[in-house]
Order: sequence, then structure tokens, then C-alpha cells
Amino acid sequence: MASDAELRLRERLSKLKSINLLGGARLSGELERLQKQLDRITAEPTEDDIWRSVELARHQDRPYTLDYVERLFDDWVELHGDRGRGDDAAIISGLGRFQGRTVVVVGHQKGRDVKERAKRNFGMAYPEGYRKAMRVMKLADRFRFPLLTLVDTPGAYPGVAAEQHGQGGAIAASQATMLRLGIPIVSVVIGEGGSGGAIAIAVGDRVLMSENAIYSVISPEGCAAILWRDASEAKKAAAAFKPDAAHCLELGVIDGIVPEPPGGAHTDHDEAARLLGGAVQEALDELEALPVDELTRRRRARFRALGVFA
Amino acid sequence: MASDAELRLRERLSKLKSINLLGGARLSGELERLQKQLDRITAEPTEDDIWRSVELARHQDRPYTLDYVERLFDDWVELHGDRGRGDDAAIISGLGRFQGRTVVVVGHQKGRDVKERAKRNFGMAYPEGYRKAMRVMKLADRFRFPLLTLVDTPGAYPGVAAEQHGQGGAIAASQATMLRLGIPIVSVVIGEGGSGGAIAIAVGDRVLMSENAIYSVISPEGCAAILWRDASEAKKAAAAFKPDAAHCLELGVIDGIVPEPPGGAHTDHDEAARLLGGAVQEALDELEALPVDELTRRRRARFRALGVFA
Amino acid sequence: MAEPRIDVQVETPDAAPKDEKQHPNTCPACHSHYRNDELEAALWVCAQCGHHFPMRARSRIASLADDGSFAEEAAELRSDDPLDFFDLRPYGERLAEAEVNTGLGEAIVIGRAAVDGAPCELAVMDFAFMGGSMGSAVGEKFARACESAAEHGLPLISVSASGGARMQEGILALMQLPKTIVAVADLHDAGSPYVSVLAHPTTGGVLASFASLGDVLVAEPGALMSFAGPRVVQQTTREKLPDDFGRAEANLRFGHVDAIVPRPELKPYLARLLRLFANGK
Amino acid sequence: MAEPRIDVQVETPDAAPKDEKQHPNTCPACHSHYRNDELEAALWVCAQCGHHFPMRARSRIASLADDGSFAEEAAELRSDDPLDFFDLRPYGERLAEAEVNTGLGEAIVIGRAAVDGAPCELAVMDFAFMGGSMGSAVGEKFARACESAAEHGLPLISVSASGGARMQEGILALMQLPKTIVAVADLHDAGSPYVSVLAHPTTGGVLASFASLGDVLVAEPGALMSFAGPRVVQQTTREKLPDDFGRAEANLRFGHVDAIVPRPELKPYLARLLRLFANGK
Ligand SMILES: [Zn+2]
Ligand SMILES: [Zn+2]
Repeated sequence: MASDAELRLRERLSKLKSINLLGGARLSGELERLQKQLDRITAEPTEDDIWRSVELARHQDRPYTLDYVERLFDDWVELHGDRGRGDDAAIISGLGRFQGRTVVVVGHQKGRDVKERAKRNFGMAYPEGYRKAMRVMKLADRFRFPLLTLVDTPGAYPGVAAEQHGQGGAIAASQATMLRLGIPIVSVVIGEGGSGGAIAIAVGDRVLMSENAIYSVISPEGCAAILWRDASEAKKAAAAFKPDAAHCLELGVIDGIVPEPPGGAHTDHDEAARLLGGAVQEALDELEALPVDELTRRRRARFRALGVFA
Repeated sequence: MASDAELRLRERLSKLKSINLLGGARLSGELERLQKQLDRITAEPTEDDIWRSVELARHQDRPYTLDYVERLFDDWVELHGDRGRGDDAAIISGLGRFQGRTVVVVGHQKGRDVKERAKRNFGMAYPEGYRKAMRVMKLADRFRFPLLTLVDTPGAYPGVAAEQHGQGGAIAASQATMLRLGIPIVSVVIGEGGSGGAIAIAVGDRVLMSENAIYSVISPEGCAAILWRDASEAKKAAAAFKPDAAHCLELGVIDGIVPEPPGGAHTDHDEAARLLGGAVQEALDELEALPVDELTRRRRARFRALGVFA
Repeated sequence: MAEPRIDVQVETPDAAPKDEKQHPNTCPACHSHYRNDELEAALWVCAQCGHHFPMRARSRIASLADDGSFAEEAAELRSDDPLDFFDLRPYGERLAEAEVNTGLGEAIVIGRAAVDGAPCELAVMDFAFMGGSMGSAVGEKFARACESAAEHGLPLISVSASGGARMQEGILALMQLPKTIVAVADLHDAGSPYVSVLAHPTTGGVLASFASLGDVLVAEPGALMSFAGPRVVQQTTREKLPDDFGRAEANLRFGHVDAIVPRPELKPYLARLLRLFANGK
Repeated sequence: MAEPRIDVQVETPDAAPKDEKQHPNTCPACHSHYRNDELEAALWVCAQCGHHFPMRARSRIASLADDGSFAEEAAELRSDDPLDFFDLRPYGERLAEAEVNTGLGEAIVIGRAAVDGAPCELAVMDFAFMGGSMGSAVGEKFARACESAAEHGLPLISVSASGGARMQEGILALMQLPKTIVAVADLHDAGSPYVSVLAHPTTGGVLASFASLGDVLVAEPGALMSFAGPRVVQQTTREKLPDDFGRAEANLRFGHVDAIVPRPELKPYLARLLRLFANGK
């Protein structure tokens, strides 16, 4: 009962085996990781499975960026401000020590209570947030600190001021900035990977997704409103555009799935952080072995190759 | 009757003769230019001479950046906006063809009538203006177009919004940006070179001043108000801090003086433009012969060396 | 959680030419009516009031490229349907219908051309093909335009007109943002300049990727260029939007574009830029 | 033309500690009064309300550097008087008086030190020396601090407190802006990090040069950090200024600094940063 997902993953595996990558060790690491992912997929997710991911990805007790940071980093120093207009609390940035190395973190941040949600604008950033992100990414680049981005946003904020401040241009510029960084970049979609607001900080060398995260070009509700002319058809829309981790892996959009504690990450933040830390550590170990030129060459090749056409 | 100015210039000349610069041709060009300047200086400028410069530098009929651009450039295309917040009309930027080569221009722009003065904020830029300048400078750098900056401002605008938008940081960043450009930069103070607002775009490989321009750390009125506690002592203040071209040359702050038509640049814009064009052409010819590394190394060395201390 | 979730605008009414009930050749601003051939001759600009009608990709290319100079590339490329996407109708059916209605294989046409004698690469979008939405094929063709430009040492001129990412391709549509941005980065590394012309509308994923990354950004008068469309912004914020919300004129004021160039002046303007950039490295 | 011409603030009353009539050891916020030794022991922070009094360079160094670790550099460097500047009094006389009153040769002290065991270079300004204004000697000493840091592969920490450029040195004072910026660029190229601490006040030419170019910018609570001083802004614009105009808190809100760190936490904060940066290239 091999699913489509399994078949496509097997196809990627066999392709990878035939590609002459830089180092044998790297290659076998890559294969091993894919093999592990393959083992996790037993069947195509159902409409209910997908909707459960949507609900878990948005769960109010789900660990957010700072929940992971406080569990995984020592000597954390948060950096504020875009050096031009403001400090957008929907995106946090800073540096800290992760497993002995200094790592720069950029991540969306939702709020847990009503007050913090308002302050963090539900994790929906203004251009100021992306400009802060870019500024801190360039700091990482200057000192060759690896970059970890944690993606968790319903989307970039759709407001008048956000447009006046250049939302589209900021999202484009942030991606362009990431492509030019001479440092390893690990991006993890830890909750909602909502559209342009998500990809703005997700141009990594390794892109991972938490098991119950979603990653999509539009929200299920938005898609349903436009295509079904009925926002309540969100579940049907989600099933159609498949924002769950298994499908994203199958499509080659992500490189791996970070397991969550049974029941979902919200049930055990410590364990969720341990599992995320392990995946990030593994990815960084692999990436740090690559020369900078090769790293940025592969990063570009990775994103250049995405898409299916005839 | 050798003045101090003359003596110091002679000293610089003799020092230059003993320095082993990159190419003999370049060196002799440099000497020749200094010699010419020396010939122009016959005596130390008096208090009246200096005040005349202040008045001419601010003369309402003096040619402004766009007056020079329209006379010296073909195929001019103005570029607008800082890609973030606004388009500051106090600074214009663009590209055009100058003597066969494409040159990027960044310059302060004052207004001639009441309406344009308001629009251009009297040539006093907000941080947006300096951010536009930086953006366009980086464009020049990407395509190896030489950069010409024309300085003509009473100073950066001192307002609440300007501070909120980061005036100090923008002026610092603009200078830092100029130091890193791998292209020849010619900066000319064509009118008022007022303080931080001026130096923000004046970090050139060659810094020139129009004959009747002024270049100063503070306005005569501002200096008088603080040190003499009486703004009407401006003439005395100007004589004390010596913002005229001859003194700036003597102090090594500028590399040459661009002659103006008799009576001042306002009497004949065409002739003023012809004289400026000649000086810019000469400077560019010299700078374009240098390798990029040498260019930026010398630019840093030039500004690193400024100052007199014991 | 009640927050809005839409931020890429696809096929929404406010991204499309307004007031669908009106004949498309009737000027929405002054209600003058024109024949197709009149508008084609006038570059689809209203002779009465200067309103810029949407311009189809082939007309746009004819208006910019010197006669006979356009050599199309990747014309055979078509969208696939990786998700077997089915909403009220299958994606495959929408694609087939769009091809029949527009005579185009996709929402973008690319190829080499000369503009006033200056050789360049053109990448021109067509809003009539599924709202100019960007799926894998559009992203691929734009990337190939960059690569062709780099290979031949040519500048790239793009003309965008798009409602955003094509949601029928799900997450792969979103991935066309970084994909096209990679292509622009490679193009820049090859030393080629890139001029992006933003026509009405350029929104969502296209504004948030290549269209914003030109060395020079030129908008057409009145063009909507916003990341989120006016309808979504209004629904989300419940604010009254400014009259020129997201329009080219507002974007110029807020510093996001270099110039607004009326269509009749666009070719000479681009030719001037090409001459200037030809002097670069 | 009636436009204002001042944009670098030097020795203006609003840059100095306010209300000169009050004893300097009386807290301007809550009016508590302290002896020198009390304030010194409390890092010149009001025990009642947390107000940060101005801190002299030597006290600052003692508060940051590990005991006995500070090795001063370029202590012999002095200002010259290149313009023979004479206002109501000669510049030379002002300099001599400042040296006598402060026990410092100039408005900045530089040297190598250790902070919680981490070696670094310190450059600390002193507002008591002619309002912390920057002339050739201050610029030179800051540049030498950068060069010493680069030479020894050390991070640089600066603490600024300055009314701006020193107008008695005319245009040469303005040239200290690009000069110190060159030094920071060279420092960065050498791979050293630079943390800039902005104390009250950091205005004019110092804010518009090195103080704004730290990899990390840290402000002290309540510190004024504006390019133009409040008085000039008020005179120019005739606007009512916001209560926290130009203060650290406003600057944090507007995105210009990374953090506001109360003085008692500054040493551990800097030590943490030094540990983190020690892991870089
Ligand atoms: Zn009309
Ligand atoms: Zn107190």
C-alpha cells in the first residue's frame, strides 16, 4: 500500500543517490535523513489529518519562538529595532549560545494572552519586522554566526500603514538578503507558515517543519473564500492545497520533519524543544562542514529547482 | 608676503613630492593641481572675504544641483524614493551620461521659489533623503558607475519626525556606505556645506569646493548664538571658524577649488557648469585609472588622516 | 483566533479591472468607449482622460520591442497540476480555458528583443491568464528569462501584472517567490541590470518577489501595487482606505518606485535606461 | 532666508545636565541628595528613583573593567588649536581649564581592559570635558582605540557622552565624523565586534558617526540621543516636543537601539555579549 507520498520520496532518494554531491559523508547524511522521513510516512494524510494539523499549528498553547529560545539557548541577548522606523514585536531577533556555538535567531512571535497578542499583532509582521530581520541577518553574516529562523505567522500584516511602509518590497528584500548570506541557515516552520510573511524568513539551507505545522500560500479560510466563495469551506480548501508537513516534504519544499511529542507540541514544551534542538543541531553540523561558496551555491540551486511544470 | 595658507600649501606640495604614489602620471597630476591652487592664493582671506563667501554660497540665484545636472548630463534619469518610507525632495539622485560615461549623481537640492523651497525643505534632508542616497550609491556600486555628489545644504533637518526616523544614524550610515563603495567618488561642495547634513554625502576620493562655497561644522549664526551668545555676531564667528574654500584647502579638508565666473556662480550658470564639469572630468580621469582596492584604501587613508592635534 | 489569514491576493475582484458589468473597452474613468483597434493604436490609453487600460502581453511586447525583434523563448512551457487541485472546477480545466481564451500558454511571455536598437530580454505578464497568477510555470519562465539575459549579457526588462501567487499550486506557488529571487540574484551576479515595470495590478507574491527587485522600478499611472489587496485590508482593519491606497502615485510618494511613466513615454524611457546601463561594468 | 542652520549641538544647555542651579548631586527627578562617595558606590544611580546621573570617564571605567585590568593608551594626546580660535575666550584657555577641572587630557579615555575576564578595548567619553565635544584629538583617540582593538583582535566597547562636534576646531571637527567611521570600518574588516553604549547625552556629530555604528547599540535609561538638540528643534519647528523627545526610550520604540540597560546591569550585559561574540569568526 505504497502511497504517492512514499513513491515520490523514494524517487527523490534514488535521484539523490545518483547525484555527485560534495562529500560522501554529507551525501550519506542526506540519504539517512530522507530515509528516516520515509519511515515516518505510512499513508497519505486524510482530510481529517490535514485539518488536525491546521488546528494544532494554531493551538494557543503551542510553543512559540521564545518558548524554544529559552529552552535551547544560553546567554540569550535579544536585539531590537530596524534602525529606521520601529521595533516590530511580531518578529524577535537576537543571539545566544546553542550547543556551544553562537547562533543568531530570527523568528515570528505570537502572543499567548490578549495583551501580548495585541503587542505582537498575532505574529503578523509589518515591513519593520522584516527590516529588523535583515539587519540582524547581516550582523550574523558579518561574524559568521549561523542563522536559525523560526516561522510562525498567519501572514504578513495586511494594513494601510504596512502597505505604505512597503510590505511587498520588504518581503522580497528579506528573501534576497538570505540568499546572499555566507553562513549556514536553518529554517523551521514551527506553527503556521503563512504565505509571503513566512517565506520572507524561510530561505534556508535546510528547511524543516514541525510535525503538526502547516505551510501554505494562503490560509484555508482565504482560499475557501476565493475559490469556493465560502470561508466555511476551509477544511475542504486545506485538503485541496495540502499545507501539512508530509505533503510539503513530498513536494520537496522542505527537507525534513521535526517530530513532536505525542498529542502535539503544546502538550510538552520541554520535549518539543528537545526534539527541535536535536534537528537543528543535526542540520547545523552538516551545514557547517560546507565551504561558504558551496553553501550559497546549493542554497540558490535548492530554491531555483522548486516547482512542477510540463 | 607669503601667507600662512601659502606656506602650508607649499608644505603639502613638498610632502607630496616625496611620497611614492601609485603612478608617476597620477602624481604629477596631483602636483599640478596643487600648484594651480597655490597660484590662486595670494593672501589670507579677510573677515570681509569670508563673509562674502557666506553670502554668495547662500545666494538665491546660485546654481543648484539640478542646474548643473541639466547642463552637464545627457540621458538624465532621476531616481526616487528610499524604498521604505518616502521620497525626500531635499536630495535628488539619478543617473546620466557625463562626457560619454554613465555617472550616478546624488545631491542636495534647494528650491528657487517659495513653493519649491517648501517642497525641497530648503535643501535640508530628512533621514529618508540619506537612505535614498545610500540606495542609489549601492546601485552605482553594483554597476561600477562613478559617483558624483553635490553638496548644498544648510544642514540636515532638525525636526521631531527627522529624529524619530533616525537622523543621526542615517548620516553615520551614509558615510559608512560611501567608504565601502568600489567606485570613484567625486564630491563637490557647490554652495553651503552645512555640518553633518553635508558630510553625509561628501566622503569622496576627491573633495572639491566651489570658489565661493562654504563648508563648516556649524552655521555662523549657530556658532555665534552659542559661543558669543548673540546670533548677530555671525560675521565674527565665520571669521573665527573659517568656512571658506581657501581655508578648507589649507587644512587639507578639500583637494581643490573649482573656479567660479567673475562675480560668483550666480552670474552665469552656464559658465559655472562648464568650470565644474571640467574639474569633475579631471578628477574622474585620474580616479578611474586606479584599481578599486587602491581607490578605497586611499579614500580611507584620506579621511583617517584629517585633524590636527598635539 | 479571529485574525485574518489572507495575504496573497489572487483573482479577487479588486485586483481585476473594476466593474465587470461595464464593457472592457469603456473607460472606467470618463466612460469614453473605443474600438479594439483604436485602443491598440493608442497603446490602450484613453485619449480623453489618460486612463491606462490593461494591456495584453502581445500588445505590450509590440509596443516595446522594435519591429520583428522579439524572439520568444520557452513558449512550449505549460503548468502542471501537482496537487490534482479541484475546487469548484479542476485546475486543469481552468488552465485549458485560460489558454483558449488568451491564446497564451501561461501568464507570462519571455524572449529576446531590441528596444530602440538596444538588445535586451523581455518578460511580460498577462493579467488575462488566470489573473496573472504565478505558479511553477510562470516562476520557471521568469527564471529562464533571467538566465537567458545573463547568458547573453543582456539587461532584463519585466512588465508585471498579477494578482499574486496561484493558489491552485499550493505551497509550490509560494516557492516561486524565492525561486524568482534566486534568478534575479544570479542575474545581478552576472552583471546585468534589471528594470521592473509595474503595471496594474501587481500584488501579492509577484510584488513580494521579483517585481520589487529591479535596479529601477517604474510604475504605470494608477497601477495598484500592494502586497495585500484593498478588499482584504479593508476587511481586516475596518479602516477607511485612502483614495489612492496602493496606487502607483502613493507608492511614489512613499518611496517605493523610481518613477511613474505614462505608457506612451515608456519605450523611450526604457531605451534611455538601457543606453545608460550599457556603459556599466 | 530664515531657515535654521544649526544641526550639531555643542555645549548647549539642553545637552548639559539640566537646571545648573541645582547641586549636581541632587537628583533632578526626585530631589534626593547624595554625597559623592554614596553616588560613586551606587554607580551614580539614584537609590530612590533610579535616575542615572552623568558618570565621569574614570568612574565608568572602574565600573566596567575588572580591577586593575585597565591599561590606558594615548594618554598623552592633546588638542591643538589649528584655527587660533578665539570667541569670548581663546580655545587654548578653554582646553587648559577643562584639563585642570577634569584631570583629563581630553574628552575621551581609551585603553585595553578586561570585562568579567573577557579582554576588550574601551573608549569612554567624559561630558565634563568641554561637553564631551569631539575635536581632532577625540577623533584621533577613538580611531586609535579601533586600531588597537583590531591589532590585538579584541572587541571594542565605547561609551559616548557628547554634545557633538567641537566647533572651535571648525571644519576639522566635522572631519572627525568620517575619520571615526573609517576607524570602525577598518575594525569591522579586521573581524572585531563593536558595542556602542550611549550615555546621556549623545548628540550631534558623535551620534552621527561612530556611536551609531556599533554592531549592538545599548542606551542608558533616559539618555538623550538626538542629532539636533531639543532646543534647536523647538526653535526651528515651533512644535511642542514629545515629553520623551530624543530619549533612549523613544529611540528604542523607533527602532534605533537594541536595548536600554540600567547601569547596574551594564557590566554583566556587556560580558554576555563579549562571550557570544568570542564564538564568531
Ligand atoms: Zn477615459
Ligand atoms: Zn532620584
